[in-house]
Amino acid sequence: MANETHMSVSVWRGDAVGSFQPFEVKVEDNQTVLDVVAWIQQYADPTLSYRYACRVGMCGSCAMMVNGTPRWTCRTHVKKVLVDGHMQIAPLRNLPVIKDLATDMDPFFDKWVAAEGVHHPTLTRNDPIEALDPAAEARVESAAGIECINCSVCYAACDTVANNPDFLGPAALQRAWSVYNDSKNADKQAVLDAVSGVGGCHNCHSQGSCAVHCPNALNPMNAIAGLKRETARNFFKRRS
Amino acid sequence: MRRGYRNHTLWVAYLLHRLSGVALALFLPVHFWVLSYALNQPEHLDGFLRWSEMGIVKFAEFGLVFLLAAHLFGGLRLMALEWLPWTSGQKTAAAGAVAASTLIAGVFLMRAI
Amino acid sequence: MQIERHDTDILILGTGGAGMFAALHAQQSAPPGTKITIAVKGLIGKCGCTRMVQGGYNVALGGGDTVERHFMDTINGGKWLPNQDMAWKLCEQAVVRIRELENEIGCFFDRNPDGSLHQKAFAGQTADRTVHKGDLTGIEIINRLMEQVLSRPVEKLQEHRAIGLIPTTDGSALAGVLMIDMRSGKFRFVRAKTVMMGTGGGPTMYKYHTPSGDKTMDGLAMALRLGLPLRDMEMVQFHPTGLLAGDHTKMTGTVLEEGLRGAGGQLLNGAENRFMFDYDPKGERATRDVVSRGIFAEMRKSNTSEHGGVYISMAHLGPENVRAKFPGMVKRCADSGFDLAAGKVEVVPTAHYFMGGVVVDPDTRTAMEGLYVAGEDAGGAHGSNRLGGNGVANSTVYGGVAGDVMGADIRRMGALRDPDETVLEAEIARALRPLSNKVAPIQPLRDKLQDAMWEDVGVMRTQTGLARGLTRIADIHDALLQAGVAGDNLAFNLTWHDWLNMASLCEVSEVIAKAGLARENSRGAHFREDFPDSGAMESSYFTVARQTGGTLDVSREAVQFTIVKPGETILPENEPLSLVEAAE
Amino acid sequence: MTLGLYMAQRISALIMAPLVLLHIGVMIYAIQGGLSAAEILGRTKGSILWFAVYGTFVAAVSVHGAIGLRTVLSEWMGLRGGTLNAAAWAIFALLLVLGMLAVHGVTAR
Ligand SMILES: Cc1cc2nc3c(=O)[nH]c(=O)nc-3n(C[C@H](O)[C@H](O)[C@H](O)COP(=O)(O)OP(=O)(O)OC[C@H]3O[C@@H](n4cnc5c(N)ncnc54)[C@H](O)[C@@H]3O)c2cc1C
Ligand code: HEM
Ligand code: SF4
Ligand code: F3S
Ligand code: FES
Repeated sequence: MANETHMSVSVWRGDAVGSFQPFEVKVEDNQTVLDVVAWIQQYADPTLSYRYACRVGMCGSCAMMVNGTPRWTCRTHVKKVLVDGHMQIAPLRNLPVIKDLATDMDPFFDKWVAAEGVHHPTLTRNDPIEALDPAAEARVESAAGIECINCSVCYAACDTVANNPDFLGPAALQRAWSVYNDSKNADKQAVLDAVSGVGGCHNCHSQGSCAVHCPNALNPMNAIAGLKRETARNFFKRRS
Repeated sequence: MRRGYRNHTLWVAYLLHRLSGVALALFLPVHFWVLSYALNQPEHLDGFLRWSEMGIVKFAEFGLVFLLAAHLFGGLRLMALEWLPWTSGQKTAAAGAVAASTLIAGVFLMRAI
Repeated sequence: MQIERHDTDILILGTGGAGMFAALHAQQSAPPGTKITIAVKGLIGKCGCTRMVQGGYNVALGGGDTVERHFMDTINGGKWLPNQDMAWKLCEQAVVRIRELENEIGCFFDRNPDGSLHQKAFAGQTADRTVHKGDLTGIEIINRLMEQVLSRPVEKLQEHRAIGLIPTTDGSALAGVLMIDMRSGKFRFVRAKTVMMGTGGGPTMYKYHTPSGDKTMDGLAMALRLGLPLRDMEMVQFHPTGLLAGDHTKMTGTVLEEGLRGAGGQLLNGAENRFMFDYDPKGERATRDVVSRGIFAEMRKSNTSEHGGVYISMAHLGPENVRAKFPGMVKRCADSGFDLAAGKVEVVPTAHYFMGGVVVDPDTRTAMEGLYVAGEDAGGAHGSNRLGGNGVANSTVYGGVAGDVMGADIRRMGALRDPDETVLEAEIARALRPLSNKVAPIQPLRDKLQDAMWEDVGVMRTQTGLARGLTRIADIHDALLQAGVAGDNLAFNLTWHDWLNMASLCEVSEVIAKAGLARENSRGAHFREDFPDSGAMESSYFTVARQTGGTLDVSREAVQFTIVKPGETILPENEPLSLVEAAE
Repeated sequence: MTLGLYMAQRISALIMAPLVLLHIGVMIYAIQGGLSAAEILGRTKGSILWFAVYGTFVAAVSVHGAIGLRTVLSEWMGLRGGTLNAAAWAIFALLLVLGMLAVHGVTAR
C-alpha cells in the first residue's frame, strides 16, 4: 500500500452511480493530480475517462473533486493533497457525470447565458475604439471578475447550487455583474431582470465557498452582493 | 465522500444562521401558543405564572432569546455584507466583530439566568 | 458499424478564434433559415490554443504604426515566404476585427491611463502593436466569443471529433464530415454545403510542446488524406522557454512567457554560466528561433540542467519586482514546485506553433469545392515564421472571412451533396482498426514519436537526421497500426482517441520530415545545419506536399511577390526603420 | 427565491431587528430588575404602544419566518412549486394567528 515511493489513489468509476476504485501510483517529483489521472489511464486502466485541454490552468476543463474539495487538477501539486499517502479523486460536484471523472458542463454554461452573461453591444466594428478610463470605478468593478476561466470549481463548491437546481450559481452571476458594470454594455435592465428570477442572485446565502475555492482568487460572492445591492436599489426605483 | 470544501468561517456562519433561523421558526410558535394559552384565559394565568418560574422553562425561554440574538447578529452581518460596498478585508473584520458580539451577548444572557 | 446521419448547411470544425468567428459571421451573412453547426473535439471554447494566447493580438492602430508597417514586419518575420495577399489581408482586417472584439463581442483589453488601448512590442516588431489583456489575452477573447456563440441559435456538437473529410463520389466537392461522438463512441456523418475547418494544427508530436492536449494535427491529416496540397510543412516554430519539469508531468513544455527574457531574464547552462552571447550579440533578447537554437546547442554539448535543459534566472532583478511584474508566471511555477522569482527554473525549447497548413486563397477557399480552412490549419500567412501576436490575429481575421464567404457562397449552392460511400467506409474502417488488434499501451508509442521528432526533425536538422527521423516515424506508424485498444466500451474511450491522435500525428510527422528534406536552406523556423544559408530571397520558394494514391510528394513553388519584392518596402520614404526604442 | 421574496425577507428582518433588540433589552432589564411576569404584564396590558410593537413584530416574523422556512424546505427537503408555496402560506398563517393570539394575551386588558 501507500509508502514513500507510491501513493494509493481512489478514483470514481461509473456515472451517477458507481464506486471508488483503488490504484497504486508511483510518486514523482513534480506531479500534478492531472498527471496521476493521466498515468492511470495510460498505464494502469485504459478505460478511465476524464477531461483536460490546456494543462496550465487556462481552459478550466480539468476540475475534479480531490479529497472532497473541488480543484483544478492540472495546477494542483500532488504534495498539496496527499494525506498519509492517499488521495481520492471524484468527478466535479453539482454536474451530471458522463463517465468516471468527466462531467457534463452544459448546465453550467446554460446558466451563464441565462444570467445574461453576454455582452450587449452599443457600438459596432465600424466605430472607433472608445477611450475608457482604466481606473473608473465601474471598470474596476467589472474587471474584478473578468479573469474567470469558467472551470466550475465555485459551482461545485456551492451548497446552494447543490440544494437548488435552479440557482444560476456563482460564476454565471459574477459574469452578469461584470456585464452590468461594463460601460459598453447596452442593456443593464436585462441583466438585472435575468438575475432576479427564480434561480437568481437572491438565492445566494453568502456561503463564500466560491470565493474560498476559486483557483484564480476571484470573489463571486462580492459580485453577487453587488447584484443584490443593485437589484434592491432598483426595486424601489422601479416602483416609485 | 468527504466534504473538505466547507471548512471555512463563512460557511459555518451560514450554517449557524440557518440552524438558528429554523430553530426560531420552530420554537416561536410554541412560545406564542404558550403565551396565548396562559394569558387569554384568566383561569390559566396562575398556573402560567408559577410555571414560568420553573428553571427549565426559563432556560428554554432564554434559549429562544439566545437564538434570537445569534440569528439577529448573523442576519445583520449578512445584510451588511450584501448591501455595504466593502472590501473583502473589511468584511472579514466585520464578520469577526459580529461573531465576537454574538459571543458577548450569549455570555451576558447566560449570566442573566 | 452503425452510423448516424445528420444534415446541416454550414458546418464549422473547432472552436478556437477561427471556428468561433466563422460561426458568428456565418450567422450574420448567411440567408435566413440557414442551419449552422459547430462541432468540436472538446467543449465549446474550452479547448484549442486561442484560449492559451498570453502575449496578445497584433494590430496597427495608429500612433505612427500603420497597416503597411505591420505588413512589412510580417513579411520580414516570415523571411519573404508568406503569401503576400494573405499577409496583407491579415494586417488590414485585424484593425476591423479588434474593433469587433472590443465593441461587439465585449472584450476587455488593457488601457493606457488616457483610456486608449495599451500596445506593446513583441520581438520582431517595429512598433508597439500588441493589444492584450494582461498576460491572459486568449482567455478574454475566447470567453467572450464563447458567450456569443452559446447564446445564438447555432447547433452545438460538443466532444465530436472529426475524423474524415468525405468528398462526393466524383471527388469534385466535399459532401460532409465523418465524426465520432466521443461521449457515446458512435460515428456521426454530417453533410453540409460548406465546411470550415479550424482545428488549429498543433505540433504536439514533439517531446516538448505548448499546445493544448486536444490538438493533434487531425485537420491536416484529414486534408492530406483528401489529397489537398499542404504548404510550408517544415515550418515548426519553437518557443525557447518551455517549462522543464520532468517526463512524467504535463506541465513540461508549457510556455514561460517571452516577457521574462525581455525584462532581463538570464539563461544559464548546467554550469550556471550565461551562454546566449556565444550565439548572438543580442543574447537572451534575440528572436525565438535564435534563442531556441542556442539552447539546443548547449543541450547537445551536455551543458544541461538536472532534467536536461537550461535554467532561466530572474532573481537578479529582485524577487519582489519579478513577483509584481509576472504574477501569473510566478504562481504557475510555484504550483509545480518552482520559485521563479528568487530561484532558477529549468527551461527547454518547445514546439509552439505550426506555420504550415492547407493551401488556401485569401478568401479561405481550398482546392475542394465546399471546404474552407482558416486559422492555424491554413498555410501561407506567416511563411517561415510567425510573429508573436500574429497567430490570434490570423485565426480571428480568417475565421471571420470564412464565415462571410461561406454565407455568400451558400447562396449559389444547390442541394446537399451525397458522400462517396466507399471513402466513408474506408474512414470508418481506419478508425475501427485498433479495436480488432491485440491490446497494447499507446502512450509509449507517443513518447517514441516525440523523441524521434525532437531529436531528428526538431530545432536543428540535417539530411541524415531527417532521413533517420523518417525511418523512425515509419516504424512507429507501423507499430501503431498493429497496436490495439479494448473496444468493449467506446463511450468516452480516451485510449481509442489516443490511438487516433497518434495516427494523425504520425501522418503529419512524415510530411514535416519530408518537407524538411525538401527545403535545402535555412529560413525562419527551419534550420538545416547542412544548409545554414538562407538562400536568395528573390528566388524564394515554398514547399507543397500532397498525397496521391498513397504516396507523398513534396514539390517547391516560387513565392509570388505580389505586393513587395525583396529589398524593397511599401513604407513611405524617410519612415524610420523602427518606432520601438531599442530594448532597455 | 425571487427579488420580491428577497426584499420581503430583508425588509421584515430590518423591521424586526430594533424590535427584537428592544424585546431582549426589556427581558434583560426585567430579570436584572427582578420584575415578575405579573409585573410585566401589568405594564403591557392595555398599552397601545406595546400592542403596536408586538403586533408589528408578529406580522414581520410571519412574513420573514415563512419565507425563511420556504427556502429551507426547498433546499433541504426538495419541495418545489405549488407544494412549496402552500407550505409557506401555511407557515405564514400559523405564525400570524398564534402570534396575534399571544399579542392579544399580552396586551389586551
Ligand atoms: C501557449 C500558447 C500561447 C500563444 N500565445 C500567442 C500570442 O500571445 N499571440 C498570438 O498571436 N498567438 C499566440 N499563440 C498562437 C495562437 O493561439 C494560435 O495561433 C491561434 O489561436 C490558433 O487559432 P485556431 O482557431 O486556428 O485554433 P485553436 O484555437 O487551437 O482551436 C482549434 C480547435 O479545433 C478543435 N479541434 C481539433 N481537432 C479537432 C477535430 N478532429 N475535430 C473537431 N475539432 C477539433 C480544438 O479542440 C479547438 O477547439 C499561442 C499559442 C499557444 C499554444
Ligand atoms: C431579529 C431579526 C432578524 C434578522 C435581522 C434576520 C435576518 C435574516 C436574514 C438576512 C435571513 C436570510 C438568510 C439567507 O438568505 O441566507 C434570514 C433567514 C431566516 N430567518 Fe431570520 N432574521 C431575524 C429574525 C428571525 C426570526 C425571529 C425568525 C423565526 C421565525 C427567523 C427565521 C429565519 C429563517 C427560518 C430563515 C431562513 C434561513 C436560511 O435561509 O438559511 N428570523 N434571517
Ligand atoms: S469564478 Fe473562479 S472558480 Fe468560478 S468558474 Fe470562474 S475561475 Fe472557476
Ligand atoms: S458559495 Fe454559493 S451561496 Fe453564494 S457566496 Fe458563493 S454562491
Ligand atoms: S487542463 Fe486547462 S485548466 Fe486544467
